[in-house]
Amino acid sequence: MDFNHSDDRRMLADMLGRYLQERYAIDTRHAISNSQAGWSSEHWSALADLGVIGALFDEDVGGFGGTGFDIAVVFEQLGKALAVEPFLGTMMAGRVLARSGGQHALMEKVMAGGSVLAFAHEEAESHYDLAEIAMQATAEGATLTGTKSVVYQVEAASHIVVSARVAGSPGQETGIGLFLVEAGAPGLAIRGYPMIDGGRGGELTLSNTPATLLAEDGFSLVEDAVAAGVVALSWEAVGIMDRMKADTLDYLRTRKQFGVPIGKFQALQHRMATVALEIEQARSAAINASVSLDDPRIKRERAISAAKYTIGRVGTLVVEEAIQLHGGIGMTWELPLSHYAKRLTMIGHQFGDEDHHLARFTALSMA
Amino acid sequence: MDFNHSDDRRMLADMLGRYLQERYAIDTRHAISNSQAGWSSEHWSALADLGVIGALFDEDVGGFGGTGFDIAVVFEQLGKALAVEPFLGTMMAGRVLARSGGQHALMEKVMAGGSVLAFAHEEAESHYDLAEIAMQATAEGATLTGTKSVVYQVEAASHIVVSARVAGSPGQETGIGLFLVEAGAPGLAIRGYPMIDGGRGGELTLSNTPATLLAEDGFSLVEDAVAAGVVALSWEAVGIMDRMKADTLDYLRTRKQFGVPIGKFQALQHRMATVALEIEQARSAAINASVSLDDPRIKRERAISAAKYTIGRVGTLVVEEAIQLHGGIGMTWELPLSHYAKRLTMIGHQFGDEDHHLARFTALSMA
Amino acid sequence: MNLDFTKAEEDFRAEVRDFLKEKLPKRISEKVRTGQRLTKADYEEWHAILNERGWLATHWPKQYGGTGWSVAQAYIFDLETALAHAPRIVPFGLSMLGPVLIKYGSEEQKSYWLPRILDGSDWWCQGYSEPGAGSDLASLKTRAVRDGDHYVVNGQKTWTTLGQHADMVFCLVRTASDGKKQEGISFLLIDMKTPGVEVRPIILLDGEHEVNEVFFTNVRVPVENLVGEENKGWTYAKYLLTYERMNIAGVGKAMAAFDHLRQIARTQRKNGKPLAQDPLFAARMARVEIDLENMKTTNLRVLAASEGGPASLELGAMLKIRGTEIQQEITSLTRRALGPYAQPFVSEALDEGYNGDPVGPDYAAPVAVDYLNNRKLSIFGGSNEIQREIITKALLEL
Amino acid sequence: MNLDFTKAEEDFRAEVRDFLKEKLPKRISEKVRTGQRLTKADYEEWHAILNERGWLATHWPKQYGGTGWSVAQAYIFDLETALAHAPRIVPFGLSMLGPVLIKYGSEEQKSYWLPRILDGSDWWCQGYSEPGAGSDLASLKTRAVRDGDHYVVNGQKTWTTLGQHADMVFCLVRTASDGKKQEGISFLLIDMKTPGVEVRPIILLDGEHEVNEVFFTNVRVPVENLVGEENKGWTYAKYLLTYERMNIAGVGKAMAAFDHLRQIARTQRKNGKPLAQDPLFAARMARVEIDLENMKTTNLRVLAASEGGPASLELGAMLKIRGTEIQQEITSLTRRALGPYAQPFVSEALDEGYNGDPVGPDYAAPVAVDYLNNRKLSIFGGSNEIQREIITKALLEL
Repeated sequence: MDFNHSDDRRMLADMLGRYLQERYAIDTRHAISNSQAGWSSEHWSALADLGVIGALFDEDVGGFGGTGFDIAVVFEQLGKALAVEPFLGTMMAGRVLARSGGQHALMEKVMAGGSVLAFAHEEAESHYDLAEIAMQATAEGATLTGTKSVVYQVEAASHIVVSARVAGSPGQETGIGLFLVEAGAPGLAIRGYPMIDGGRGGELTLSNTPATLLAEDGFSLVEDAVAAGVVALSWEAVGIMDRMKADTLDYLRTRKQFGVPIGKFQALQHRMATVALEIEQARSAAINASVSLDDPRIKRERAISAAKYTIGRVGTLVVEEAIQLHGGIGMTWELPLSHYAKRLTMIGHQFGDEDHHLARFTALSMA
Repeated sequence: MDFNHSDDRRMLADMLGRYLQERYAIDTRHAISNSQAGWSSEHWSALADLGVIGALFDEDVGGFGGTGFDIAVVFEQLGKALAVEPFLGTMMAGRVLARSGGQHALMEKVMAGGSVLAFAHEEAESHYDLAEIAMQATAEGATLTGTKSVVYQVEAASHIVVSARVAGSPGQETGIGLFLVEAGAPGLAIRGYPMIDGGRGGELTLSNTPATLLAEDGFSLVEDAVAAGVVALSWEAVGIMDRMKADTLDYLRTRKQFGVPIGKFQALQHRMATVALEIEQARSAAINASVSLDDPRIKRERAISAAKYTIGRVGTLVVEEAIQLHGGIGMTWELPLSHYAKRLTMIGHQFGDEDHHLARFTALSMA
Repeated sequence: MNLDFTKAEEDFRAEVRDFLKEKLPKRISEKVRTGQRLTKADYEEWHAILNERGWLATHWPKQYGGTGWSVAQAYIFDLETALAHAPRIVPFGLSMLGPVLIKYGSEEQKSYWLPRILDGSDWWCQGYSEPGAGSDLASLKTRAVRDGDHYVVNGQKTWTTLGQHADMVFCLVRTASDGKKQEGISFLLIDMKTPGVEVRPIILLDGEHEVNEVFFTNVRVPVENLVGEENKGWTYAKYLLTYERMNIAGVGKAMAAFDHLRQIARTQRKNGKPLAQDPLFAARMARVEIDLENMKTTNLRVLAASEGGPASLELGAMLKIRGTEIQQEITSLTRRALGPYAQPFVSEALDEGYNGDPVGPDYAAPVAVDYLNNRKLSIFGGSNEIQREIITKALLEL
Repeated sequence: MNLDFTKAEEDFRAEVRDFLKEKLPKRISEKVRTGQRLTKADYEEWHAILNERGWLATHWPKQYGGTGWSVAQAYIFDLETALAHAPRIVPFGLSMLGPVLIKYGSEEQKSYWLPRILDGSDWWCQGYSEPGAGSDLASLKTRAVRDGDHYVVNGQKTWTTLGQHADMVFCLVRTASDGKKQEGISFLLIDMKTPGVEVRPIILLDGEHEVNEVFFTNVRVPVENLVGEENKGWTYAKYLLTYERMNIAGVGKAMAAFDHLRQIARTQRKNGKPLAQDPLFAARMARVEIDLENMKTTNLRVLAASEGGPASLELGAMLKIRGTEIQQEITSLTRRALGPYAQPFVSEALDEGYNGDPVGPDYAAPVAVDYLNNRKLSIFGGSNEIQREIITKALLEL
């Protein structure tokens, strides 16, 4: 048993944390988030130079990380800084490329910061069900037609990993192929938009768009990518929760009502104790999910669903209690807390909410 | 809109409340509950003389009540006194007799206090599902064979209303007949036992036991009786909750720790406020259920399930919080509170718990 | 016991429905239904329609131009207007200031200000909260010093809802500072156009401008704008808050929001079935629906008990807590129902006349904003913590 | 990060399992598994078996006859014994008094009392709580006055678990009453057979006799039974409580209880399917199972951080709260799973050798009692409210 990160990972986390603290303060973050691009290629390159992208991938594709705890330390820091850069999509899509065994040149460029990837899987009818896929590949697998929903930072991507039916029908796990599509390919259209929690996303429509086949039977690669995505989001959430806890404790210490700091009020103290306790449970869930990435499927997916359920449940609690304990000021744009609250809420809407993963945990337990 | 009881009902409630306060104090109640019979025929007769049993039935069978609010005022008082007398089974079975249009002589005797009835419907495999009935009636409907579970005060009854299959199989709503069986009939065996919350119950086993057919297609009568039973239990629960609230408030006012009454501690105050608020919600749910007894089926059953769900949810909250706010003393046999807590918990196990009725409410909403 | 409304009350309900069918502009109700932003002009248009019918001041006696309705009528009206997606009646003049003036104002104040509230001449806002006085309202610091025929006001108010539209503000100000903090507070009416009044927007987490800070720098207010007696303002302030709680449960609003949620849950699909049939989501919906059914009856019990007067404080407090919890839970479920489509946010889609395509389902645009914005319900109007204090104070009498 | 146990630790686990398979009497584990009452003799039998193997004092250093285990070993041992349905080790002598004597006792006290704890010569109980001093433990009033070579003790203790079996009680008594209430407390060892000691049972709501009141009337206690210094007992008391929290999460017990629940839920049927497949019940089970999985890791984090010393107070407090909540929730679900069969209660069925038929399923008898009895978990051992105070005190530093 050892709950300390390795020296390498700790150094990476420290370096990334320092960079974001110094160069990615909340005003900078808002400016980037509200910019037309919704991300910053400048910071992206700088972070690539620091090795942050390389840390997300394993040595087979030229990275130097890629385990659950590599993902953990990076996304925890990104969460603390509320970064909107396209790490999630790049990590997930890159993971598919790595595991489908090709695209070394592209991955090299990605890790050098010269290219951004997006992962386009869910569709309007999916509602978190990974097998509910209708995007159609032609029989030869050379072109794709259909629409993908709410693809994170899709406008930023040079290449997009897209899932599509090579066989079967929506709801079936078999017959889902994975493809690589280039930005600007014929028939590709993106309707981009801002996200309520910062950054941008988009609807990706393909119409006979040429694509490169990555894997014919790709469902297990999708699950693997989403599992890694859930690990990333869990740690992003833990980073956010720690920040919201610190901010709220600070407010309880300094804000006075009825002549005393409001942290003196026992009813608020006990609620804060519950919040702190639940955050420790969420951290444990994130640890369990990180460990599980190398486990056999059922064990891994149970830990993944347990973590996402926990993050969803605790996330809502932290958001609602942190705002309530702040009172009106906690709802203002001016206070960073409100932006952390929005992001934490929306993490609950990515790759399955609390209920989805609770039911999935049960189903996996019976499998 | 008028939330006051009629003068008649108020008088009945006052009279019953006074009787129980004077003659059915907690020690008396414990003695009756722990006696071999588990009820008191003496009090039963006295209460019959006061008209308490007649109030449960309508004029068609010689009673002078039988509406939701008649049941309400009686059971609210019984709850406050934690009475173990066989009112519930008598009311439910009598309701079936009244609605199936016969047994006037028996009902007269019942209302005079000379006879007790029991209602035997649920079985070991039912788990609250009213259609999950396997007790078998012979083709001619003259004898019954099978076992009924946890029949309240069945040993006290001179007559038992029993449901049994005249057709179909467990799970089907059709083909459930209702029968009247006499205590001591051939082939009838009762395994009696004490209940954790006071009084007694029993397993009723019939083996080719002669029975009188009351209704061939009796499911709607079962639903009606259970609906009235839920109204009764809801008000019994409200009576108990009011008593537990008063006891807990009293304790918060008088018990001192750290030099002040513990009611001065804000964390406890806020929890007590929630308890009080939820009890008002439970009272409203009981009112809604009482009104609904005369409504068309779906509307009625929705209100019944809403009430039983609410009573179950709030009941657990009140039990757990009242004990916790009392601390250790709240767990002692010596304190009446602990007995109220046991009864309130077990009301949650009669005719369907919180989850059962929540799911049923949804199913009815889609019907 | 009898939970039914009387025949006369049911007739009244029918009358309200007919009126709404005929007079509520479809343009406005569609904006309310779809969660689009309402402009000042929208509110004014609806107020004028109600005023024409004599139905604007639902809590005022007839002699002042009010409806003189029973609490049952007011309840029915609130329910039906909410279910018809009418805008709320902006409460500051009609539900807050009006009753205070009627009870404590001078004849001159009543005859001047009340008609102007009705005909829309003045848009009022509320000057209660201050940066240092939130839940602890009585510790307010904005100071009014008598100077001849005027008070000179200095200080700051905050969380002033729709203050950007306002012509007038009713303010609690400190006119004395010896004695208990509740003493020495006065109730002043201040013209927003007076030199020294400055309104600054507060942008909330959803990006919306709904509340404001109001700064007062040597603002001269004529003494005739003092309501009641100097230093007695706390009494009037509490009276206003009691009145505000008459419709605090928000039953109509919650019912309309639940209907909307139910429709969405029937449209959204999960595991090949409508989301409304997903066992866990259905259970969440059933829980809040039952809570709402229970609260409706609690609300009627309170109304029946309070016929002819304001509701008791602790029952009002219970309704405030549960009512806001229910509204928050419904918007939370609506957000959950959207899945990933809660995240995209095209702000322009909330403005009238937006003609871009919606992102995802056409009901998606306002949902996340609504959830976030509704966090205020348990904070403003006396936080739910303050309401719990009110309840235990009454129950424990310690 | 590495959550795995070492090879040596896994070997140790195997050794514990082998031991349990061989030495844990089936008669006793069946009683534990089925929730029957354990007698004093049952506990003594199991203690003797453990002592023979040298595994009784899991938190003591080797030199005193303890195991000298690492926290990981102690954790593994606790987990495996719970999963094998071994009785708990009665903690009063072994986990509470023992560490206090080892740290603060005189050589004479250590050499006399510690072996007697191990070989079962003395059954100890705890004299901490008093009727007027529950959560506010330091306000205790039981008084010890020095009289020559003795203290004369007068007062009352309560909630004395299994005091009816005890030969000895370790007591907090007041030896001075000036200064802060935490000062002037001493730690005394009292022989239960001394004249003036009276034990009266407290019957709990489930009808069981588990706790007692202990009255002291002019009880003469030799001064050599004072542990440490006079008036310094509060320090020792707090040390004892810290030690008590080492295994406060109760992971093993919760895991065994959850396994039992899962089996019942697979057996019970609802709507023609196992209850474990009912969506709402399955969701309740999954929630508590995930909570437990999370807490297991939190517990390991705490153990890893505290290797070599007692756990930090606030993390221990979190484990106490969540651990008891989980245990309570599991017994609550087990109760719910039984449906109507939670209600019948044949007390004799909980005694060894009962040969009547069970009422309902054979696992039903102890379920309701267990739920009711487990309400104590959030009350005793430092109520969960006190634990929340500990957490916020550490977090807020106000």
